Amino acid sequence: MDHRPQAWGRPRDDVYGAYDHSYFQNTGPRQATQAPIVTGTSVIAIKYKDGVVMAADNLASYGSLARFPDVKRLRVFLDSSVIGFSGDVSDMQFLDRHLTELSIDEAYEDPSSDNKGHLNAANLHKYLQKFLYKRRNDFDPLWNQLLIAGFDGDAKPYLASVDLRGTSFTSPSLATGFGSALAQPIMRRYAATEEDAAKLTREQAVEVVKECMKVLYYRDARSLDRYSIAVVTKEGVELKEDEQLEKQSWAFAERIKGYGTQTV
Amino acid sequence: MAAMFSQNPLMNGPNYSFNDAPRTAAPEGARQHRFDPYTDNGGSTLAIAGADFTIMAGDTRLTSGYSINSRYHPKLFKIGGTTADQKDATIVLSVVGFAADGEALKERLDAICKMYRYRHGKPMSVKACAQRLSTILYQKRFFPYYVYAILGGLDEEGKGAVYSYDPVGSYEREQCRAGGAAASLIMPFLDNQVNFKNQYEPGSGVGHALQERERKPLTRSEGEILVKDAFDGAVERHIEVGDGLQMMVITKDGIEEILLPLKKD
Amino acid sequence: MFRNNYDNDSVTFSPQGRIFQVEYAAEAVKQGSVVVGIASKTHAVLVAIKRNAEELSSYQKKLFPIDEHVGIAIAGLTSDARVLSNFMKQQCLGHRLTYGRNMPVRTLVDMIGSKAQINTQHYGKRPYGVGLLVAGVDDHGPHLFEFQPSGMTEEMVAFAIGARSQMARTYLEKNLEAFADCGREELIRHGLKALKESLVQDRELTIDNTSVAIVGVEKQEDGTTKPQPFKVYDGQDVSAWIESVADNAEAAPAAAEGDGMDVDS
Amino acid sequence: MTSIGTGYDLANSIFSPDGRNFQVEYAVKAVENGSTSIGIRCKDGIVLAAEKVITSKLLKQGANKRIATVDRHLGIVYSGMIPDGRHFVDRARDEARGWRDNWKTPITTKDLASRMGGYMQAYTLYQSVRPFGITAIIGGYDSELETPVDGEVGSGPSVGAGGKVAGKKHGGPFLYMVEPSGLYWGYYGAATGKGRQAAKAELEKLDLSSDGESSLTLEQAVKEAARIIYVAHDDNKDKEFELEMTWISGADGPTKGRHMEVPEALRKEAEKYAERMTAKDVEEEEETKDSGDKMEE
Repeated sequence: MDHRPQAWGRPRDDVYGAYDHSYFQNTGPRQATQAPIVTGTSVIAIKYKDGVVMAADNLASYGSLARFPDVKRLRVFLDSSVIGFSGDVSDMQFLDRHLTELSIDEAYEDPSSDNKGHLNAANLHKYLQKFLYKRRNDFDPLWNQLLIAGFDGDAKPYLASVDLRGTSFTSPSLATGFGSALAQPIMRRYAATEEDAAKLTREQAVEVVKECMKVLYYRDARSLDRYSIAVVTKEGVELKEDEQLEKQSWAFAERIKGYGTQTV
Repeated sequence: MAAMFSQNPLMNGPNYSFNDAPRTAAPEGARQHRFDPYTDNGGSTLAIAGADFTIMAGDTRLTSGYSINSRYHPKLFKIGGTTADQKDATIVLSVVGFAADGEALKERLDAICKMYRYRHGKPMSVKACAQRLSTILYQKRFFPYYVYAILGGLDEEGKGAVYSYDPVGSYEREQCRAGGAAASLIMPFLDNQVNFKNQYEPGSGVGHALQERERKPLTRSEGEILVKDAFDGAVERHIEVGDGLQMMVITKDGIEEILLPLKKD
Repeated sequence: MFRNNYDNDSVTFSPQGRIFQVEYAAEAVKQGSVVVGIASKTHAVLVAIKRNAEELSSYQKKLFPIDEHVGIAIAGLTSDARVLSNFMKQQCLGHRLTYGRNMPVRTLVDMIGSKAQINTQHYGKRPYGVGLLVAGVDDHGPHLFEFQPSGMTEEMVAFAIGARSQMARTYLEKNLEAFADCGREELIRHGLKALKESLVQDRELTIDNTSVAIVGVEKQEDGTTKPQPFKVYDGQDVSAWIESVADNAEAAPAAAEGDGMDVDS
Repeated sequence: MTSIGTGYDLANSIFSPDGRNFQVEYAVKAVENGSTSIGIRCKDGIVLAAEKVITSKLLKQGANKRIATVDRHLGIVYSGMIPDGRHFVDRARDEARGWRDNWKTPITTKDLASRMGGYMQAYTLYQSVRPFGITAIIGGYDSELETPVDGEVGSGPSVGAGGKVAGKKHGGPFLYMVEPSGLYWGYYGAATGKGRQAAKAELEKLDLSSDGESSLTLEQAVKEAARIIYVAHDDNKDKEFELEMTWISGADGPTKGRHMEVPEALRKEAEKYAERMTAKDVEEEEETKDSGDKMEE
């Protein structure tokens, strides 16, 4: 009689013979390391007086093909933080499911519905940083760069980034992918330092983010003119997921060789 | 030194003139995209041991390739305090190189020092902590923490103590050490200004009879000025260093933190 | 009746549906010297009577810090307490490394609750022979939990376990309403008075046999709250408190500031 | 009782000559010593209630929750040995998580009951473990909406999820009760613990199964649950108790599919109703006692 609980429910060796382990292929190279297939482009975010504004377009590209035009890449966590995903969409979905289970576990610990004491953005960022760093150490990375926006333990606006190697950092404004080259210089004109960011009003912050989304649409060949934008305040998260890029002007393109009639 | 790990392929590795740089011949079969677990986040650190103090310093810029990720990402960490604000910490660790490994290394050493204090009822000495850090680094000898670590504190006699490391744990106690991207710029400056190398008493003799300048320990204020000058020089000539200078001065009364601005270009 | 057949191991129910090994383990808690815990809106306090084996021997430590925001008072087998305390320390450290916050006290207590429950359901394992009072602070404010060998854990306003702890509980029940708004000092005095109720007639509180621990949040002038890390006081540090609750001290000014508590015993 | 002294009742998994596992039966005794728990399944939701006997005045009021949430849409209340119950809840949460990992949807109440029944039963097969000293009531509301799978992105084809029979309603409230032997049944009303007999009698009076006009709404069920706990408390009326109640409604109900504690205002209202109703019973008893003096105390 095998009393060990881990032996329960397994076919008995004395009846069926010992388990044939050759089915497990434990030699040969590890095939886990992957490459991004369906990808999301930049996520941008900026802190302001009362919170953080974050935006990302709704495109999931399959290489150069604009394959899925309404994939929402901003996710709300426990009604208090927002996570923006760029990079591999399948890993984003895995992380999304994992965050669902994390929020369920978090609710177990704190049955009182005042949801004080839940994970804030700073806690979530540290968790995700360790999670991605572990996957990097196993050479089986989640091929993403995430922006986490919300509030920290002292109820101050919090914005941080973490990527597939577990590298993480905070800044008054952040952007992933193309955005770090195109959008950051623009956002840094308004939020160069924490003090500058603390002077921005909500309208200004939203305006800057929309402006950057337009610049990215002009210059990033894997971007889309429909996007999601989230504003995180102490009261919670306001998320709009079907915004259309307005006030576009392609006049500058006239001067670019190959666009329209210009051939020289 | 920084060129060894620069993002820019041309700058990566020892620098040959263009035409005789070795071609990276493709090994048998096409070279597959492999996940590179490392990246270089730039930045530079510095530590000077004084008679009864130790100054740890590091810039606060974090880069990857040619873009600045953050202008304020501390490289200095207080280690082994009983509370989250590390008020009663006695040791400072500085890390530079690959930031994720740096963060992981700091968290591991801090956890180990906290457990030591829990088990032994007293804080870890800097000597013991230094040796422990060496074993932590060597445990990952074949998948290293890509970090140049420097540990600072006061030794049993209250004198300043600086221990510097290579990424896989070989370490040595020194008077001063610069690490990271601009180490090659700062270290010679320190040799000359802290250890007075190549400095001679003027007119004290001819040829070999020339007297070397007498070495006397640095005062704290001299040290702080020296550190600021060292970083100003480094910022001028190295793109990965700048934005802010974070200093921690360890004395028997505790650890004082100083933040100074650096050029943001 | 028939108790001897059903009390050999912790996997046998008696006809009345009782597990005697768990009940005997609860008796082991009563072998330990008494400890008292009280929680108010702003603080949680633990006080303990320490015992020494003989006159010249040292006193058994009863209060242990687990993390900066939580600590325990033990009664019963100290070796079992050590195992649980180490486990709690690792969990708190791991939680802080993973989330960067104080581990919610209830989460921590539930963990040792489920650990203890396993030992009451598997052959060859025995229940822990120690009871704990866990005092801590988290986002919900101060808490006091009681842990029993059965794995039962409950949140209390105040509680006492150990030898003759019933007398201390009676004192606590009488003064229950006053605890919520008590400040630091009052809370400690209530704790010490409860302890005295459980002392055998000739024994009294001394700086050798009394231990006090306090954790809480202090309201600052500017309205923010500053956490006060868990701290244990022994020896000379507790003498002032002991005097303030000494029997003749009732009239002394120290206790006069409006305690207004009529001790009817 | 052929058990005591024959030695068949000393170890788990041992059958006595008349085919009984006495350790399981003794475990049921432990449940019957515990305070009462009940569950009610009405047409638009689930109510779970627990009579938490106050063992010490020093307990912090309202801080020690007995009814646990599993996933988001399931609640579990239990009577008997509380630590065993917490172990049971921890396992139920692991099962719910395993289901989500595997199927990317929340577990249905039926599947959770089945898995937990199997888990409890496993503890009656070996001498190396003892049975659970609890009986657990599992209530849940399986979503009636067409929810996307976890992590789903994009809107997918507009034709909607293929293969579903048109017009078929799925989901709804479900109630199960699992005993130490691992046996479980589906219920409209379930009760366990010391006051289970009185509670069952009251539950049977309610109209829970018909979909007609008279069948109970969720708010009424909350009030009835409070009353039934007050009635059941009669068995250990020398001790004070704290009433804890939770409920689960559909997506358009007050809890939007989630298991949560009944709001304080509603709970207080239910308790006043319960006190009024149980007080009236006592008066009736006095009247008959005074007039005929037939009823012996």
